[in-house]
Amino acid sequence: MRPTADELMTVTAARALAGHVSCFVGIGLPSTAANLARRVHNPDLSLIYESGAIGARPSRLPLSIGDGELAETADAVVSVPEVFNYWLQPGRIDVGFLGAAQLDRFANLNTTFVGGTYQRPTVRLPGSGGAPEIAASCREVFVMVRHSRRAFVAEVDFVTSAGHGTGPGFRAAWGLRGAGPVLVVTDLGVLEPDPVTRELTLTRVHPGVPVADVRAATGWDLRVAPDLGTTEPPTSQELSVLRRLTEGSSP
Amino acid sequence: MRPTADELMTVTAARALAGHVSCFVGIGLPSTAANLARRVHNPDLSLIYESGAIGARPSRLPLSIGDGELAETADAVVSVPEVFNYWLQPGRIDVGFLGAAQLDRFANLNTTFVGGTYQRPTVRLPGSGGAPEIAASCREVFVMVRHSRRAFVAEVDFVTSAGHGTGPGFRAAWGLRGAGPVLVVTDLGVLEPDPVTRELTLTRVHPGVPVADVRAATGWDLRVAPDLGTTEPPTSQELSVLRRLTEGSSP
Amino acid sequence: MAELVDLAGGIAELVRDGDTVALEGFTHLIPSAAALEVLRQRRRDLTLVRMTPDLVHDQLIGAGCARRLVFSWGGNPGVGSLHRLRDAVENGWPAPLEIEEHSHAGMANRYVAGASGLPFAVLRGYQGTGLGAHTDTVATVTCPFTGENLAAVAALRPDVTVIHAQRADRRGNVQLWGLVGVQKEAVLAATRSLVTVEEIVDELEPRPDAVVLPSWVVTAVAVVPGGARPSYAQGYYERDNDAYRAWDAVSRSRERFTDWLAEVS
Amino acid sequence: MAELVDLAGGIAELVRDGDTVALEGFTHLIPSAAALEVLRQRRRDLTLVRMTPDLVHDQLIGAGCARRLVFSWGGNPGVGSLHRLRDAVENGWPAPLEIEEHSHAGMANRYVAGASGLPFAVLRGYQGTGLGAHTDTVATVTCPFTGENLAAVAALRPDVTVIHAQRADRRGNVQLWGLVGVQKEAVLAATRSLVTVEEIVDELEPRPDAVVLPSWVVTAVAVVPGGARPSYAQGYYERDNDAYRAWDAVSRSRERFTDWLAEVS
Repeated sequence: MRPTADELMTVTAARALAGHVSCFVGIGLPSTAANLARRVHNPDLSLIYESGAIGARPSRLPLSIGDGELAETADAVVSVPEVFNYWLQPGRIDVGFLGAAQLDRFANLNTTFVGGTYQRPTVRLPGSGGAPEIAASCREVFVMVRHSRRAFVAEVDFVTSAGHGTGPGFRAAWGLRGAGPVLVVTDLGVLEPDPVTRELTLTRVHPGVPVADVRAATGWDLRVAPDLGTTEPPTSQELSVLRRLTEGSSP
Repeated sequence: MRPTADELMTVTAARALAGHVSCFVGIGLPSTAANLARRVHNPDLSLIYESGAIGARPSRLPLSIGDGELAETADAVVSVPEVFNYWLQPGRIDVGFLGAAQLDRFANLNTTFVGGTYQRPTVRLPGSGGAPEIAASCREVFVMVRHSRRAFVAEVDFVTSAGHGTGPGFRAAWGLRGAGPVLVVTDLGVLEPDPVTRELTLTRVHPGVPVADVRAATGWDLRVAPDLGTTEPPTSQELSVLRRLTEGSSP
Repeated sequence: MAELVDLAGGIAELVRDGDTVALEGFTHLIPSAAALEVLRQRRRDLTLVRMTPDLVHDQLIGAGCARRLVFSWGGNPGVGSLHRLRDAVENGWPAPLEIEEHSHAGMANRYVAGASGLPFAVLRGYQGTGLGAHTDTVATVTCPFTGENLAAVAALRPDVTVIHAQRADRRGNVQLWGLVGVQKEAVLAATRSLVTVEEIVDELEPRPDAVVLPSWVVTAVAVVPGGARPSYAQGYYERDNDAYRAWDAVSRSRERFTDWLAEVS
Repeated sequence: MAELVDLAGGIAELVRDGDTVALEGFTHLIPSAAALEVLRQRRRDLTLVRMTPDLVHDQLIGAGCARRLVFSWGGNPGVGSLHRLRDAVENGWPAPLEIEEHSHAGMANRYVAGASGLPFAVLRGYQGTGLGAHTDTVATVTCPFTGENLAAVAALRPDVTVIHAQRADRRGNVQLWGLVGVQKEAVLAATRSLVTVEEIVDELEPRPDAVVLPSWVVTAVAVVPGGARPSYAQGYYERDNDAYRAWDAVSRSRERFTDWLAEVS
């Protein structure tokens, strides 16, 4: 029952949701992690989907953020404008969960395009969705991205969602009221912003992952915390719940 | 089966709702008139109450704008902010129905105070409620006020809701997009704004009402239309439906 | 998560002297019992906020609990005046009352701004009327795209909002239905909130036209059956129109009101 | 009052070359059949508006119906890219596509402003991001009370909005429920509207979480059972996830897409 890289990421992220009240969930790995957390680490966690489901309790993983079961199991179903205006914007939600195609050393996120220019991109990505305001307004932001030099770049091609911008003071200057990305979970380890410089720093590696591998998969000169830790391996309960959860779902 | 003065007013106002799609209804005589219209003159008329009932079909007259039957019989029940923002403000509603303690020759309405000053009034009235924006945004406004020199004054003590302001051009200058008061129904007759000067002009009297009586009950030198008409007396159907409607309700 | 409290304890804990207190309910589900408890606990110096202050505000004002009233329509619906409110404004009895007056559209949008974490809201309102000159929470903004001038109103952020609802479940999730007014916005705009409910149920059965406030945006829930009387709670009891009419006579004279006050205190 | 029409007639009447057309549906009740009918009728030069353009927009863009896309997230939900959208943006095939890009919060508020008869909406958004520089319907407004700077977004006012709903009654009142997205706002913001429905019923039974659009704010209703497929209509049929996955292969190559287009046209 050896965990896959995605399982390691998901369990690590799910654990970080312990003690939180509410979580704004995007689809994919963040949704898996949040649903795992609700089953194992935090049964009272309220899951909020931008499609309007507040306090959703899906029995299986939704393929899209709008699966019918989200509405059927939610404490409340509200319109999309209401989700953003009454729930996200005021900063009521503890944790926002984001992914990205690219992120830089200050955890600025790009989901807009890669290569070329905005007008004529090499690869056009889906775009903003809810991410810019999730990154701005949630009390904290967790990011889940698979570690590679393509994703962890020195400079993102476009800032879709602001992380720590250009460093200290950036968020306050722009009126970004949440703490921004406080945790980046990858398939190799965990990065957190340095309390002073706001630069992402490797604070934990997953069991058996050499620091050199993480550096090699990062497109900038990655700083490593002096007290670098190691992730606790997933427990058999975590893994079995996770596998039951993802079993029926695909791709 | 002789009509009372209030019945004459109510029937006259109800008839004016023929051909309209939607009506924003305040409580009291306007509500009676609108409900009479839905029964006799315009069965498809959609009644909108500021309490959030859209398309209400009450079986009896509500005492307050928030009686439970309004919600139970409505096509849709929405929040109070939604009534004002999505329904009233864009100018979707044909007719707004207002009363007032005072109105002047330009049909500016006062429901704020009478005598003294705003800070220390002689008689403090309930205030604005929905009236200022009903007067601004409905395509047309109907006003129902019992005729007296106390109500029909040369100058209102306070402009709670703008009618035609100071005359031609006022509404456009203030960005008031509806036509404003186009009809003032009293227990003596009907006044309409002059197409050019916007000053309220007596265009009809109720049967048997001498023009001198209307002038005597008006606090300014009332203009009378050259082709002054006479209201058609209520039909027996109108009166019997109206009396069934008001029977159970009081005071 | 919302804490389950008794009414007296909840008011003692959540409503403090000098607070800005929204007691909301638009002609339905008026938090009458909670308001009376505020009066009984002799809170002072309150800024009372409500779109439609009615009997409960007449009582609080007459009892001298309020320093200021923020409102858009103050009357006894279907009956007439609020005589205690009038006496305070017209004669300063029992104490002068500052007023901050808006239209319904303005007040509703002030709550929306508060609930949305914005400092102001934009509307088409107040044009050509007298209110703007007396109310400093109304201003003008210009559309950056069209150049049009529109009204701006300052957000409302009560220290505490008190509402009445039909039900809560054991986890403290609150459900109300029928005419839901501006209660959701008033709770979401406030720092703290107290919801009195007709009953606690195991499970909130979904209902048409229902608003649900998740437990984690509510501070406390108190079970107060009949807590909206003489207003009504749809599905539980009807509006007691006679009580609204009877209040007119009680409130008309300072003497009768003072007797009433002695009785309930 | 809404007119009862057939789909082809409704599209012919209400969607015109050069129009700004909102086809809305947030992951549920997507007006797929109506969109395909627009494609079949070979509308040209459209400005397509949607928070979440998906398969139907990929089809319309690939078919050359669109001049401009106004959106906030363009992907195949749970699957990946919209290849026709990408091909248009990356390579100008079959024609260049202008884009006007926002965040979800911005787009939702643009519809709210449109539905509210306001020229703009205010939000906390876009701060520190790259979008503002590329999108001229984002600007800054200053709060007249606090001096804070906030984002303003221009109102959306589509010429026509097309949505799919579960039901209408014989008078043309429309009811939808489940995840209701931004459909009410999109209809209320538009000059004209067409609603396709699963069925016409005698009476709209009130339901939890339902939105009702009264007949007098809807231009036309067309009965199109299954009109949301491969999206879903809660209470009627489920999302066909395989169809979303299958589209990926069809849309990946211009050749396979062109074959698909020939088949459906």
